[in-house]
Amino acid sequence: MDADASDTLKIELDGWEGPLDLLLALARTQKVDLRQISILQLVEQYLAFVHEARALRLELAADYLVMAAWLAYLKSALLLPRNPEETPSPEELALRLQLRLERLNAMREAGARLVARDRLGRDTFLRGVPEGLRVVRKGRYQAEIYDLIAAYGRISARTRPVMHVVAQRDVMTLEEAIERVSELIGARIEWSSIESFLPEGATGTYRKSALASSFVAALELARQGRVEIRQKSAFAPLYLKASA
Amino acid sequence: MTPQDDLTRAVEAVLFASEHPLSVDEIRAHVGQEADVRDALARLGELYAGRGIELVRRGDRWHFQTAADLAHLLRRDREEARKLSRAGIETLAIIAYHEPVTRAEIEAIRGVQISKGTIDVLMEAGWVRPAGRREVPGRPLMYATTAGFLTHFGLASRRDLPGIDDLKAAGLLDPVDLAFEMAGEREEEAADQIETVTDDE
Amino acid sequence: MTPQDDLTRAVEAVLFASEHPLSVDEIRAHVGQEADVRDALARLGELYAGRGIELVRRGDRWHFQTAADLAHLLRRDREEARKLSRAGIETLAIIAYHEPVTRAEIEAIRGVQISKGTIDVLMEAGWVRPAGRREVPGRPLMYATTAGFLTHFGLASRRDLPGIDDLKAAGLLDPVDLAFEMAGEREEEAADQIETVTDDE
Repeated sequence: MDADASDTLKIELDGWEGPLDLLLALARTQKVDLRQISILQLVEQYLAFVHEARALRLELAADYLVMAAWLAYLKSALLLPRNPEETPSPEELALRLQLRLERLNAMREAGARLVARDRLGRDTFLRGVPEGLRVVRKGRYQAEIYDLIAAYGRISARTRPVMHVVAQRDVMTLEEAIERVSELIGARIEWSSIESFLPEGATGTYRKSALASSFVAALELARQGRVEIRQKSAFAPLYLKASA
Repeated sequence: MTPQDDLTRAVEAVLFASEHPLSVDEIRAHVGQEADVRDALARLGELYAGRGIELVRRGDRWHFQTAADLAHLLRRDREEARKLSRAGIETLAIIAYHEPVTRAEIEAIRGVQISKGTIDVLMEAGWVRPAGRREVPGRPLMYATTAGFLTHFGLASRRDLPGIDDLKAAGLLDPVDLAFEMAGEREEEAADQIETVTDDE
Repeated sequence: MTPQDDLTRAVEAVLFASEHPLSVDEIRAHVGQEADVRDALARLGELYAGRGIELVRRGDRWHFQTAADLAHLLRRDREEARKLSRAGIETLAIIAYHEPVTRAEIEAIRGVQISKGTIDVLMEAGWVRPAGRREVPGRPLMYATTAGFLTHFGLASRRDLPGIDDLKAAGLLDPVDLAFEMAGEREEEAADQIETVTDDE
């Protein structure tokens, strides 16, 4: 199947990466600069190749046949009297084909020169056992107070209603206070200071809460007529006594 | 270049590229059996004397290493100013306003999940500390701010933080473009995590 | 020893110890922010010129490597890294000489579709990276080469790609459409000139 020393190429279908690749190989057999190749001759070469392949009953992929059909059209268009109406003209088509071949050829050669360079790991070598470098970066974080409060404002605006985390606090509710004061008041005959109605040993916030609730409880019981309240002056001690 | 120089170059390259210290015989296997490797090693030793790289003999094997007095250059601690990410500053703000507060509570307030790395960054900065556990199921860790936090932000105490009303008056509660906010979030969370990873570099 | 010599030693040691090529900034991180690293690199370059080890610049990074002419002494028994297919070599060349370039543009030059694996192999080798999208319908991904590509192929920069100036001058890196228009113009110009000449006759 190898032709004589002519320009035909060995039929080796596996070797070609598509019709353009085959065309480039054929063009190179013309042994001229790609800028000077004869497109008409190239078309002949390609068609002859395809013809031979089919004579050998080799399966040709569809794209090779499409290219063959297109080249056959190009050939007739180049040979027949030119129809000026026709665009693009066959000369333009031929030029485009030649430009494509030039570009593929350029990249093929560039690739070959690239991989032939002195390559690291093949021709040149890095140090076999570098000690290695370490940069331990330590962040020194920076933020301004404005950033902080603006961030909080942003969150508050974004997520209202805000979930409030209320720490569990020891309080005396109003209901408890009313119950407690009405219970204790029965046993008191004299005026007794409001503090004496607070649970024994109550301290801190619980005591404050109990005092406030007891005061409100006293007002409520006074409204109901069950308790009397006495105070000498503003902020003076407050005394309670059961209503007569 | 003399043949001697050629041999010196060859021995230099072979030692440089080797993955372990080489004996004279091993070097010969590369540069030629007839070579006067000892002579080449002696020349190399002179060439590198006092330089950043030294030719060293260990037992009967030779190798290059960085000069011992320069070892400190190979590991460097570098302190760099870093801006806190948006996730970081928001988390810090929530801790400051609500402390002590658990991570779940921070997330509930922020409306966005926070990565572990975000709180780590705040602790690394010295502004946040663990502050006991909340006595609820799971006993989650609570966080609070530190004295370093007050110092950095120029606050005498946490009470100096402007309240919600102050923020409102300052226009800091004005509605913002929510879609934009949320889009930014996820990226920053991711960035926080990446930061944490690269810290190890 | 002068301070200059000290710095040169330091840069030498750092480059020597590093596992990868280093940028000037990375070197500064080890030898000091104020250091005139470029000057030290120039001195080192001179010091190592013609030696078995060379200082080389690849992209904006520097490293030591063995001199290329000593390759025969160093080739290892290890099998050579997977050989690139012809499709791989051509695709790499097209990406390197045309970057950034889309898959469709690569295929237009090669005249065949490229299989997904071809670009994957180049990316896996660390020579090719995605480089944004072309703002045309479909927004196809573009590809470009990496710093690792320059390092592996021993190129100081893309300007050192073999023959790139000639290819550029010959218009062989222009797309066919553009080249086609130019060819048309040249012909017209030529025709014009002939006309002019014949006018004079």
